[in-house]
Amino acid sequence: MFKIGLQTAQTSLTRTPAVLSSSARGIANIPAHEYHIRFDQQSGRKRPAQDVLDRFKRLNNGMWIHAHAGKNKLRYMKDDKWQKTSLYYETCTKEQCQMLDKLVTPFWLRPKHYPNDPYQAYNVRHGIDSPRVDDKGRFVRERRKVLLDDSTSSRYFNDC
Amino acid sequence: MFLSQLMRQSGASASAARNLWRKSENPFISTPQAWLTDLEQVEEKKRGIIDLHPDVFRVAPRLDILHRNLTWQKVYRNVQMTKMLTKAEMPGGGRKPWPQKKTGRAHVGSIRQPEFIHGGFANGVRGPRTWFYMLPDAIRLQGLCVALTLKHAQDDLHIVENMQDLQNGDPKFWQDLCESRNWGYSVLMIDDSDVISGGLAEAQEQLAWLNCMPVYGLNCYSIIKYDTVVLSKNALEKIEQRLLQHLHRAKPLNLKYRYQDYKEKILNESRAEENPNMPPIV
Amino acid sequence: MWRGLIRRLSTNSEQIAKVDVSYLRPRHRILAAGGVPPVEFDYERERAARRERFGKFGLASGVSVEELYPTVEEIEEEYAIGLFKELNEVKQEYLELKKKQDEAHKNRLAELEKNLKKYPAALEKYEASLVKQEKLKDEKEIALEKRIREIQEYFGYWMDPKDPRFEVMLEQKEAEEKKAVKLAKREEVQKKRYAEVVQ
Amino acid sequence: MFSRRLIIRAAQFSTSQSKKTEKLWENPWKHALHQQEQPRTSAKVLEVPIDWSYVERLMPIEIIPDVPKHETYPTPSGWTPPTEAAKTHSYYVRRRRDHMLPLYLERKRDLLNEKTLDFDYVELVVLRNVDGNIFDCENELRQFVEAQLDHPIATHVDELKGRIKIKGAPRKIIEQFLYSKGF
Amino acid sequence: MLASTSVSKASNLARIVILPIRSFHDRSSVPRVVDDREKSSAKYTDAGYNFRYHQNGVDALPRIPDCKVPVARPDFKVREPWSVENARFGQNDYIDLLGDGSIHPAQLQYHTPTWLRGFPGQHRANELVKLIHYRNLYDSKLKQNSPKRWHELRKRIKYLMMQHNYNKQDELNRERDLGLWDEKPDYTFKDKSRRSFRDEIP
Amino acid sequence: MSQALRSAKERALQIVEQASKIRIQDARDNLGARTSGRQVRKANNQMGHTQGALERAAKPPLGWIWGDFFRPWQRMFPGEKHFNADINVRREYIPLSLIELTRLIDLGWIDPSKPIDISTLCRTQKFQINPNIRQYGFDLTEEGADSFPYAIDIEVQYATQSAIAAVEKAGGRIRTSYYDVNALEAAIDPKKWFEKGNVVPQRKAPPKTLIGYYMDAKNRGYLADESDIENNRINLANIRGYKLPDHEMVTEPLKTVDQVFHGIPAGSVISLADKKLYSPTNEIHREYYSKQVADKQYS
Repeated sequence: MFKIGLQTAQTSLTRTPAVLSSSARGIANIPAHEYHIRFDQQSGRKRPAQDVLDRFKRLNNGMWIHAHAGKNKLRYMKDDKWQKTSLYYETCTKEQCQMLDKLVTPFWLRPKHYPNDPYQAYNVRHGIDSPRVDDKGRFVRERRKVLLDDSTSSRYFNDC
Repeated sequence: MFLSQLMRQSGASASAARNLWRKSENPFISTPQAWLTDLEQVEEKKRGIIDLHPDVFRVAPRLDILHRNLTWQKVYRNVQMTKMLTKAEMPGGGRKPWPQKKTGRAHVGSIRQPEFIHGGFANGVRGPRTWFYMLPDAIRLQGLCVALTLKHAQDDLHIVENMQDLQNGDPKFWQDLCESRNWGYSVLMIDDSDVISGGLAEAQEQLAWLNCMPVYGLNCYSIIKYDTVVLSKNALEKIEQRLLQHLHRAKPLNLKYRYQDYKEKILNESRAEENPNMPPIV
Repeated sequence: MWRGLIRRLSTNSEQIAKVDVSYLRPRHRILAAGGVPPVEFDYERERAARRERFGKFGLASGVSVEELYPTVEEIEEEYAIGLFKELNEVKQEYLELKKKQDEAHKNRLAELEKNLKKYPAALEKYEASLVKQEKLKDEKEIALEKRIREIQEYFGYWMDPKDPRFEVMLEQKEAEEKKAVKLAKREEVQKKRYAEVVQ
Repeated sequence: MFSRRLIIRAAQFSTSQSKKTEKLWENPWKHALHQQEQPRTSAKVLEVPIDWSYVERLMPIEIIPDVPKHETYPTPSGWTPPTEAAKTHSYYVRRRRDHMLPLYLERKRDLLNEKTLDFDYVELVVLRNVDGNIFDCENELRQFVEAQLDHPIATHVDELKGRIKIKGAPRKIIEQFLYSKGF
Repeated sequence: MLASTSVSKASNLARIVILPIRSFHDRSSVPRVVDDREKSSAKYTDAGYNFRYHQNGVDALPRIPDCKVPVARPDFKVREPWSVENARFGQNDYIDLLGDGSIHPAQLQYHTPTWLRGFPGQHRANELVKLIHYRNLYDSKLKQNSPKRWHELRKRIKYLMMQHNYNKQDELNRERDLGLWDEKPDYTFKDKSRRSFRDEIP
Repeated sequence: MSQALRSAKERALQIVEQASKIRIQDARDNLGARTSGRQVRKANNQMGHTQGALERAAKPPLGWIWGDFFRPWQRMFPGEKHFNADINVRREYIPLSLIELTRLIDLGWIDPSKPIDISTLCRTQKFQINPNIRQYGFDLTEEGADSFPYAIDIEVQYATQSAIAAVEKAGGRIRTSYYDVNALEAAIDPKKWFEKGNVVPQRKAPPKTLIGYYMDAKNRGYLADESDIENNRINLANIRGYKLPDHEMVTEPLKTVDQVFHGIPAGSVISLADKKLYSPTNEIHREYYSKQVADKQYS
């Protein structure tokens, strides 16, 4: 591994050869309670739960989605309807969303905007009559608008 | 209003109608006015009338906002240096003093438990503790405006022509001056430069209740603590200009204070106070 | 402690008292008055701090403009690392890549075009191949199907042809057929003989 | 190899030359390889005249700019200035410092919902900066909004702070009310 | 100001109320002071002391006869409202608003330890964050010159880590933004080995 | 004057005028704004646990379900690569809709007669861009495209076709250009950059993954040549069926590929206090700041 690293040193000096540290603590025997770290050892900040970042995605309006449990298991034995529905993503319930929000750091709770994002259409959900703002007066489901009052923004944006 | 009629009878020079920057056309606003006097002699000689900006000197008298500012000023500088050791930090107490059972005594694990005399503390006061927090700029600006409004409404705010290089530095002279003008028992003089020269400098040295501050030293606690606040003309201009600039600034007024923005600057400036080798004792 | 009564002798020897009322440390007082604080701390001699000093106070900061630029050695070091490629190089690479992709695209289209012309013939050939298999399958298939049907009738339940017991059953069936044929022949002979006898 | 050299160079730069009596063990590389001080030739600089307006336009805007004159209102993006009619009412709603209407959304906790054993939240629209007779403003606001909504709304008036909290009406309708009054 | 909620008169047209909007429920927006708990505890005791104007010599204060317990009397606190510190209390607290913005009040806290100057206070950051900040600033000095304090510090941090990460119940409200760290996408997707914070105890 | 009397503020101030001098102890919070906390006695908060268990025993973590201790709820679902795995790779852009741009121009925040780029948008202090979390600039979205009135000369980092059409229909010129992280930090807050004493950086060309986008005339990329862009502009007008105004709005010549600010060459030092600009004269520095270079591969 190291030999190859030398040749490519010319082009990518900054990439130190990946030392596969097979530490004694494999993934299996790290118990779940290690996954809600409120205070990190180095800087004392909260660390996001690794599993939540692997398995869930947060949309801009606060909804979390996850894949169908067991969708990769024994597919050949299952019927056609299951094959189709198992590929769908499911949304989480309100309690689950609140719990997932607590499991990750505020960086992941921030609405993010990517150009031609496949999830763009799902960031907005209509027909919800719960309040549009949180306790700090910031929009929960809508996109932050600069200097626009509701009359103008409702004409152009289809947010809530 | 009533001041201007009085003015006309006493024949002082015409009111210097200052153009008030971005004054709202709200019909329900009344423009506050103040006399312009000077500190040359004991008797008060009115030089003219000045319009004050209603957004600074005529805001709603919100005592709760003033209260928040006063408590912030009192609390945010508070430091508690005491530290009570826990049983882990107390010397000794590593061994179980007597076996758990059969001795009829309390089952204890170490002689430095909180229950013991000279033991450690369970939830003691831990180390240098501060209550530092910063009120949002909007609240602090409104607090200053409320304090100035209260002073002006209660006739404790006076504008003088000039404070620098006054001739008379005799404390008695200043006492008579305040007496004759019916100022309160303590006077706060605000000037826009942080060096006071002339008679006022000597007077403020002797008289404990007469103190001068630069414009950037102004704060709600001092405004309310001193019975009378005297602004010089340039100080008034500067205060109004600075407060109005912040009230109309493009940056949001509710920006959170983030320690990391100032961390490097504070640590660099204070490195000289620290011991180069030893960590701070506290 | 740092604020004192500074007495300054004025021109006509009448002392004017000057008092600093800022109650700030000297460094902060200068900053509040908008002046340029002197260099006093160790960190201010580091490179980044001197640059920041120039940025904030300009020429009055006493920092020469040359210090703001990277030194020649650092620039050579950066060239040596070669992290960044020339713009024209990158453009050429991209254009070649694009050209290659366009060519592949064009070839693919041409090929499709060609295939499209041959498409009807290829379609027929394919259908024919399907039919032929049909026939071939029939001859072998019918014999097997017939056999299976008989066995199923014989046993009364469906038997999978690949089942090993199937062969055993097959032999029994053939043995019985042979026996039946033999019986039939014998009966014929007896009938014939009976007919002769009866006449 | 390159990375090693870069680190030495960086190490040299950071330690300021002022510390002459540097101990041996504090920077072993420097002493072990006993490299002499690397020559550092800096750039030569020349002052170049520039049109300072190019730099002026980069500086951040300190004060909120005044709204430029438009021939017709509302402006293409739908912004309308306060009109003279605003001064005729017995109350006055002052605009925010960035020339927008002072309407804020607020979320308040409502009763505990027995079914979901969770608190319900209700959305309020807060109209601030109301000066003059605030109760007239609340009456007219209620008539205007209830004419459009067909159901009663709840309002709470805080006179000293000059605020009206409205429950049950979307912010859009209250904006139309204020525009109709000329604020 | 009392809440003035008024429900418009049901108009005579047969209008179907689509969304029954009640007025505010009984608890108005500003919670009321209904029962003041301190009221019951702050009983004032009438010590029966009456001031006699024309009396000379020490007056007999109300005392329980031959009671050995001394009466608690707060010692006299010298208040000098016009000493320099008290007269100038709170000066320069608004220096960033009234000054030109180059200085922040956090820099003027000369009486606070340097590493705590401007650090968010008790009700924002807790002891663990403060100790970690102290350790990150002074760990080299501590290791070299005061090993015992370094050991005590590590022991205390480890204990607090266990408390906050394990024994504490899950926080109910949103995580508080202390403004100590900047946002970064801390996603260690591939790095399965670094999964427990115990791995990095220095 | 009488008008003012009917405002609550004036009536309150009159009370203050007649009141005694307001001292520090007179200031208090509104009645009822803060209630004393609820003292939870020991008897009524055991919730089925003893005090010790509440304080000392370790609690099951968030997401733990009755059952397999090593398989909390959040591990029950299979992971998806494109959920969050590419957070360190994908680029985020700040959405700027055309209606918001119109509103900014209406209210005088942006001067339409001057070229608009990241610096002009960020100087209004209405947008926060943080290059450290891979936010690479502005994305011009198409809300408000049908009634965009102003002919502007704008430069953004990403633009959809309908946004491009709206700007060109109004007679404006739009270019999409790439800012590498260093140049972006300078462009976002030039004042802070100059006050840190940094040299005006050289803007690097896009890396391999993005050069395709910026060389494509359809996206009005700044690396595509003008003739292609002109043809594209015309046939976009034909496709979308609007008449192109006769001349395109040109306020100033376009920035060169490696220029961050209009009118300021790369490699110059600006001293705000003395209003002076310095540039290097020796050969290696001038070449270092003029050699057009592409960004590193994995940027």
